[in-house]
Amino acid sequence: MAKNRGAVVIDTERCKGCQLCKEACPSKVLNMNIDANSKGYHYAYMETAEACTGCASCAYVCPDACITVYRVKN
Amino acid sequence: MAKNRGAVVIDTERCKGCQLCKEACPSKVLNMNIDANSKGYHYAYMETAEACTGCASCAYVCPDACITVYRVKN
Amino acid sequence: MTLEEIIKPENQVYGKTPLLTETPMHYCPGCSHGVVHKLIAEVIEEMNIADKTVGIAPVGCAVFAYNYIDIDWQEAAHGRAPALATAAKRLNPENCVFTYQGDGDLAAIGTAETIHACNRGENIAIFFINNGIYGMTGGQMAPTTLEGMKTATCPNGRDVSMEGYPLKISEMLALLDGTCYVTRQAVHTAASTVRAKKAIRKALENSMASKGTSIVEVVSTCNSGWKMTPHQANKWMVENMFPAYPLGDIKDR
Amino acid sequence: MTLEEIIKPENQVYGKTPLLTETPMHYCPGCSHGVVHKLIAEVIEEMNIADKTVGIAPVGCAVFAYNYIDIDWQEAAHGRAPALATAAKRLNPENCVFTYQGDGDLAAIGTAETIHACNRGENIAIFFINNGIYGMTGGQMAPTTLEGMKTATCPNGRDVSMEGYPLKISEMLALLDGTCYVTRQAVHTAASTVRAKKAIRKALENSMASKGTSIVEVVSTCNSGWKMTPHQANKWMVENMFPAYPLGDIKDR
Amino acid sequence: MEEIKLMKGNEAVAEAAIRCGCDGYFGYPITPQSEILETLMALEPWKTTGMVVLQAESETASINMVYGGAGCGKKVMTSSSSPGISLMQEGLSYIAGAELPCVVVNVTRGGPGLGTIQPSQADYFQTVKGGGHGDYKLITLAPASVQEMADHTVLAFDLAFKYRNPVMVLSDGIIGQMMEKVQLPPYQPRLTDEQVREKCPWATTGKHGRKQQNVITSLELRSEEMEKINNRLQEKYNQVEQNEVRFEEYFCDDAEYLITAFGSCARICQKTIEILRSEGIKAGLLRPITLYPFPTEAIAKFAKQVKGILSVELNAGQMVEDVRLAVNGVTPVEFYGRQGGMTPTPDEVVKALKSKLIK
Amino acid sequence: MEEIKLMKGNEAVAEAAIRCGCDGYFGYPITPQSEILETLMALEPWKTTGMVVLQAESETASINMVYGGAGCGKKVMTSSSSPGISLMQEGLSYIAGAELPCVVVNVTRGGPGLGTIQPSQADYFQTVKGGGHGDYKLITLAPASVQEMADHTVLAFDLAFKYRNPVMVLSDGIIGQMMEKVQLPPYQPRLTDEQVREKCPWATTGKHGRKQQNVITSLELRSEEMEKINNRLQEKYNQVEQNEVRFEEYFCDDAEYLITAFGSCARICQKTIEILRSEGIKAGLLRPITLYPFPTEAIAKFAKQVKGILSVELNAGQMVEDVRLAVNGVTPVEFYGRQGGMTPTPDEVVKALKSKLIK
Amino acid sequence: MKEEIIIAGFGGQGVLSMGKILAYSGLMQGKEVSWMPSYGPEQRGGTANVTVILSDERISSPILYEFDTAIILNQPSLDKFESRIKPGGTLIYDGHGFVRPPKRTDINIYRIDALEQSIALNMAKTFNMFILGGFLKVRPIVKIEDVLLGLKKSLPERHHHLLPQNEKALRKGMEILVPVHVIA
Amino acid sequence: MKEEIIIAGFGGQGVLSMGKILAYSGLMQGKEVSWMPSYGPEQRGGTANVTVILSDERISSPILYEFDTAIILNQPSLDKFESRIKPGGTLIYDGHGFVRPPKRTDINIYRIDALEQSIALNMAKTFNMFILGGFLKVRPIVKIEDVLLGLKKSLPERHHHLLPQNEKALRKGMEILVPVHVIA
Ligand SMILES: Cc1ncc(C[n+]2csc(CCOP(=O)(O)OP(=O)(O)O)c2C)c(N)n1
Ligand SMILES: Cc1ncc(C[n+]2csc(CCOP(=O)(O)OP(=O)(O)O)c2C)c(N)n1
Ligand code: SF4
Ligand code: SF4
Ligand code: SF4
Ligand code: SF4
Ligand code: SF4
Ligand code: SF4
Ligand SMILES: [Mg+2]
Ligand SMILES: [Mg+2]
Repeated sequence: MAKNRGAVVIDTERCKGCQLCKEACPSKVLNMNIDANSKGYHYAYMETAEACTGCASCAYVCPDACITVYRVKN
Repeated sequence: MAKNRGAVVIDTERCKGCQLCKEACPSKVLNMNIDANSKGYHYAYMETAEACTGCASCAYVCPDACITVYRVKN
Repeated sequence: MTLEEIIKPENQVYGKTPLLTETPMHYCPGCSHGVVHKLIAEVIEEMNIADKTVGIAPVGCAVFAYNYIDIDWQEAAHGRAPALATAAKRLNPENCVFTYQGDGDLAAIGTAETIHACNRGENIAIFFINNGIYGMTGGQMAPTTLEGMKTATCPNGRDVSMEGYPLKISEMLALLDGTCYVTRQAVHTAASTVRAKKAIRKALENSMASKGTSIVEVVSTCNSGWKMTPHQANKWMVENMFPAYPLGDIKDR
Repeated sequence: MTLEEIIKPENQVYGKTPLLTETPMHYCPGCSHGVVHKLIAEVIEEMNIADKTVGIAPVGCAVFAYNYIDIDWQEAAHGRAPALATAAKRLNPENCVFTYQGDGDLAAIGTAETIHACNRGENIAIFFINNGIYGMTGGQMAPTTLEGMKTATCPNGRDVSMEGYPLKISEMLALLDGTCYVTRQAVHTAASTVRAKKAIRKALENSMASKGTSIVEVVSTCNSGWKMTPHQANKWMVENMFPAYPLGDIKDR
Repeated sequence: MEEIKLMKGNEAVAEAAIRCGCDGYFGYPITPQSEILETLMALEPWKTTGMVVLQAESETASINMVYGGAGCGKKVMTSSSSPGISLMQEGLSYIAGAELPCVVVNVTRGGPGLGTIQPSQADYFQTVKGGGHGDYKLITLAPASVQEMADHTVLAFDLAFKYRNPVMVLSDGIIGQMMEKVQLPPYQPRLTDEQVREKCPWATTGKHGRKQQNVITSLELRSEEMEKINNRLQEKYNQVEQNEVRFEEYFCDDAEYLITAFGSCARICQKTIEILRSEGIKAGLLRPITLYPFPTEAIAKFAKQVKGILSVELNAGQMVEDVRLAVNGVTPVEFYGRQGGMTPTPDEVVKALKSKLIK
Repeated sequence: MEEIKLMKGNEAVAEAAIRCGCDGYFGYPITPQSEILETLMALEPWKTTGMVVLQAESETASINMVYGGAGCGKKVMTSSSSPGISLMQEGLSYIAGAELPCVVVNVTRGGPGLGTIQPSQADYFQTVKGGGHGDYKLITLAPASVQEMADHTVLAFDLAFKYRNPVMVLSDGIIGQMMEKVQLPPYQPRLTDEQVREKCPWATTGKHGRKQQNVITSLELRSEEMEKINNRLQEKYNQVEQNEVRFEEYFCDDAEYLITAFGSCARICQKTIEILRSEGIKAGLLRPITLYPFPTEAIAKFAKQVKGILSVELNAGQMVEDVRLAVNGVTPVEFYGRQGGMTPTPDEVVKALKSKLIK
Repeated sequence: MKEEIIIAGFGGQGVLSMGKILAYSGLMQGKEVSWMPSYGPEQRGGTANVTVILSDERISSPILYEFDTAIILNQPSLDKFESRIKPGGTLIYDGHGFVRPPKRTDINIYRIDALEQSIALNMAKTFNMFILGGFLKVRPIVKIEDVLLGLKKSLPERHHHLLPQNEKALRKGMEILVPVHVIA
Repeated sequence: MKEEIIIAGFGGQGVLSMGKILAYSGLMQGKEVSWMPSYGPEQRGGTANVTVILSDERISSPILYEFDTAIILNQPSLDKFESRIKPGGTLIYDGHGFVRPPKRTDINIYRIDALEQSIALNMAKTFNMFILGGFLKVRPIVKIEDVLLGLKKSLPERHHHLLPQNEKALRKGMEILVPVHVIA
């Protein structure tokens, strides 16, 4: 069965580090950066990028529309 | 069977001649006077006094509380 | 038996309660307001609470209600009676506080105050005279005006697509957790006045027992605004208002 | 497959709709307002009606909504958005008009305007963000605050005997003949955002089809006012808000 | 030319509104102005010009409907009487703050509170000083006849759009309820959607191809920016004060005594002037037609000419403050007023003038 | 003696209200005054003094709850900020018309409309000229410190009951939000029901054996009677004007230039006076504490002494009109103001005074 | 020419519409006119009055304190307005139900039993036209034709079939007016 | 003595409460004090500042345009307030996250790495007490004992067990402050 592979791009300046994407990701891909953006927020990033299925759950729940999702059939 | 006999006294100055008592009386006792009171209203009076049973229907519906009802067992 | 023999103090079975003042009411001949005033006065008298009852009069034809029932009164701004009552009752919880409001007062401009007093379960009684029209100001459309009914501001009849639907506010109030008793009554017949009086009594008793808010809607006539005789108005009410505003208890807990 | 291979325009499956402006939203991190904004923008974009849509912003945290969705907007006085929308829609019936309101705005100060716009069946959509608190002003009690819930103006928890009951206004609005669609949604999970988006679309479609008033209540979090992290807030919402405000369609006709 | 009709002031407002292409009226009944809404409902303009007429659930809703309609660039109006106008103060402040054009008719009655439904001019301060919060001004017209009720309705819309500012027509129960001859304004078609977009490029009509979104708002949390907005408003008001002062002089040229009065009260004072002149006393009447902007300069000019000024009002003394501010101590300014729905007789005013100014 | 505390102006109002025996507070949140309601809710006075505290559904409801409570002879109050106060105008007019005592605190912000939440004094006109309809007056106190926020709350109730009239405490975001030292007033017990009946024989307490019913109303449809009521109100206001003027002089005795300013703005102007004096310019500050009744006589007196007066306000020029009316042309009166939440620096005011008055 | 008139009686007696017809009649003759009603809350059965001015010149105050003519249809109105008729002026009153008849001697007083007659003739609905006829008999300030034109203007189209009926009442009113006290 | 201070940073950094403690400390020493916060809508993450005045004399204006001392906790605040420090005045800033350090040469500038240190010492919650300690080191306008008293006053009872922790932070802050530029 072909598995989806995905990736997300996070607008780090827009991200407020709310962690909702992290909590929403079924594949536990995301985490918060120790570094903060110019507004002092610890933005999200893909910690385990290879696990991303491109399901977009993270993007759906992101209140700040920071996440762009890409998906290909593996 | 003892029948009730009744009578009503109408505060003719308070009466506004609305006719609601007349319409409410099951015994068709009441009618409106051709003469008017000082405010120009044709007040109610007992036209067929003997028919009055003292049921107070007229008094219940009188918006201006003009009617006092008396009743005796005949 | 002669009339003189019948008309004796000991034979009196019904008369104006003394709590109704001698001041002639300013209402049009046949207006339902008078009947409801009378019933409220009788209940207050019978409950022996005239000394601790405060009425809140609306802006509407009943604006002068204070001239007719001999208790303490406050005359509210249009629609705000429930707000006044809220404070009057909370600050003197041992008193009996009721509002007396028309359909414009309660269901148009006063919508928010009505709903929130009811939602807070203020221990007050609300007497709501629904005559489907703004009597006081010359017969304009009210929120409760029936579909197709003609008024000064819908001279060709209420067009629900333009002006909205007859508002069943009592049903809405019954949904609120703060209300304990919501009932719809009428005063066009002797029997209905008896029922309405019972409802009024229950409402005031609830207030004294801190059970929450009670609403007694009285489907009423405004023969002047409806441009009918009082008797025609009663008939029209039975035929047209009752189907839209069916009588009976909506909530009683 | 490398990330570079995946991250290509042709593989994009989701991204910020261009109708959402580049202006960063002023909301607290994790605030539900952002999600709802996004969904509304996406629906307007998808329906291709950005050119004829007018939004009415409330007074509340969403007061600056106009900075985030690139359509025409009016910023209403607190609670009066439905009145503005009524006029905006009636005067430009071919436009799509919606209000966006918080629970304080819609269910406290704006109660009358909300109910009467709905009763008139104004052809507008009402998006109602119920976060059980006044976010904007620092977390005071709202009409929808839950029993026992702590806020700045009920620091020991809402005491229903004093402050009234959580107001289920959507249920009340569903009673009105003017409403065609009343639904309660949430946006805390991917699946719920998909459902909420469908509801938003239906509401805007109803508006364009002149079916009457549609209300989409979104049970939301205000993590700031609730003094929780966004994630905690979502959990708390599921456990406490949903039982009081069950999700799903209340009316659809 | 339009036929001369006989109608009430309130009816004239309704007729004039339809004729001048008003797009929407939103109002709530209140004596003594309900005929405005009633006439509109009877005339059913939605079937002819397409004008929207809606009975709102309250005055608060009315003024906010006006806000919404005005925000769309439409010619919209409301009307009410004193207590109802008080309920509109927040809305009026918003409309002024968002710089929207609209017309509000106040057919005043006596206050405070529920007061009386009889005529009064006790809402002068509320209207011209700012009944709502913040620094804003309502351009205010004070009709003194049924003809002016019609004319001012039209003029009010013109001024409202010229300055993007709410305009108040401050009438009273006398002018609203009386019937006089009136020549109604000619029909003007309502603007088309395209015309609205052109005339009001700021309006929330839907973008319709426009690049920038339009936003109607009175909010600005950055004080530096808010101060700029406030200053811009004040500049606009300066313009209004320079361009739009309107008043009527009645035997003022050679006057040794000046009466100032507006609206219905000025009608009464006309008769006073007639009486005084017939007695050989050179009195004149200056009737402000715009209460804001106030005819400050004209009054300042006459202040140098006359031996004293009497402000006559149906209130406890309100416009007299603006007269005093205009006069700035140059000549004595006195006040005579009646309240509670009472109106002075022309003779009464004669007596008041003599005792207060001539002695 | 009460301990000295550090608290916000808003908190001081809440504390003082409880301590002076307030019976009820009804209010709706709005920045920058929500701490009044919040503090009351945190202090839970219903458990101690029995005071009722209720968050209303709106400002309209709040002021009408106050009406209901005041009608019962209770010490009741509300608070809000500018837009919320605008919503209370009908209610205020009713309360004034029905001659009820109550206290309203307005912690103002910048308008018009939603404007800004930053401090402003642009509600001066609304407050002292009559934001609502009809001829009425609000006794108006303008605290300039946290201490006065507490003291004026107490004083406001005293005046309200003395004259059976609503009293406004006109503060702003600066005074409401800042913390200063404050010595709270001593506890006064709330009146018992018997005391209320004795002190307020007019109140709707329930008849409790009283012969005559009590009726709280502002309605009188007979103009002759209504005019009597209006005249009685005006007589009361005359009394207030004679008895209750309060102001503070700061280096006025030998002043050649006078600054008038109230509230927070007067605090800034104190510093201005210090600077001017340090430069050898004899300037003084007259701070009206009561805005109504206005210190007309005091200003008229200084008008004869000084070379000019500068009214400094956080608005576009409002109190300056009352200053001009007091001065009546005797000396130049100029205005300097900032708006939109901006505050002038003391130096700015120095410059303004020099350029406008000294030249 | 300038005539200042008050018409006063119970609500429902057609007081306001009588004034309206008079005003319209003046309009038809190109006169300046004003019509100023008393107004109050809606309740039936109160008193109502209207002042009408017909003049050849611009009318200053529409509010009157004294009248050239008073047309009085009930006792309370007589009590209130009798004293406010200008010396030499005219009072016309319907005789029905008065217990305290007019007392002034410096004015012309006419009585018209319009209520009685209109009922007797089964023309009760045109009661006020009887009165108007009476008024025009003694104060012919407008021509009958203009009154009829004015009536037409002030009546809604659907009532125009009633015009003949009204004219009849008008003429009848002229007949039944009786002088009570006419000053020399 | 009169010290006019501004404290500015992100919301959530304890700016307002630091000001409060300072004001209370002044109160303890019988000084006149004022504390004037910036205020805005509720949203988290914005900037916040408070001006505090401690003085031996009555305080006229509580609103300041220039400061004796500025305590600055983020870049935007530095950008905004650096120019408003009186010549000869003092600037104290937390080093974390600054990309444009202070430029003035006519004031005393101190840096305190309170964020870093407080995290390192697992005392992040007392971050603002580190700062306050640093401030008192260079501007000892109130006695430590009074600060601790003030702290006690401004903390709710239930937090009093945290007092020792706070004292420690205060003293630590005094230690870690480093001069950047001190004028002669
Ligand atoms: C703020 C305000 N708006 C409007 C009015 C005018 N007004 C007086 S009574 C009334 C409505 C009366 O209708 P309702 O409440 O149904 O009472 P009813 O007279 O029918 O008994 C209105 C609109 C007013 N007095 N105040
Ligand atoms: C007339 C008026 N009253 C009060 C306020 C203050 N205020 C602003 S927003 C708000 C409530 C916000 O709560 P909600 O509507 O639930 O929106 P949220 O911020 O929670 O999204 C209040 C009371 C105001 N701006 N205007
Ligand atoms: S949900 Fe959005 S804003 Fe929140 S952490 Fe993730 S990317 Fe950032
Ligand atoms: S797209 Fe799906 S798998 Fe990938 S990060 Fe987002 S939620 Fe996780
Ligand atoms: S019901 Fe009463 S008011 Fe009506 S006619 Fe009968 S007695 Fe008179
Ligand atoms: S008491 Fe009964 S029977 Fe007698 S008049 Fe009244 S209704 Fe008729
Ligand atoms: S107008 Fe209608 S409601 Fe008012 S008194 Fe007359 S009949 Fe009754
Ligand atoms: S305060 Fe609450 S509602 Fe407002 S932005 Fe923050 S989280 Fe959202
Ligand atoms: Mg009604
Ligand atoms: Mg909310």
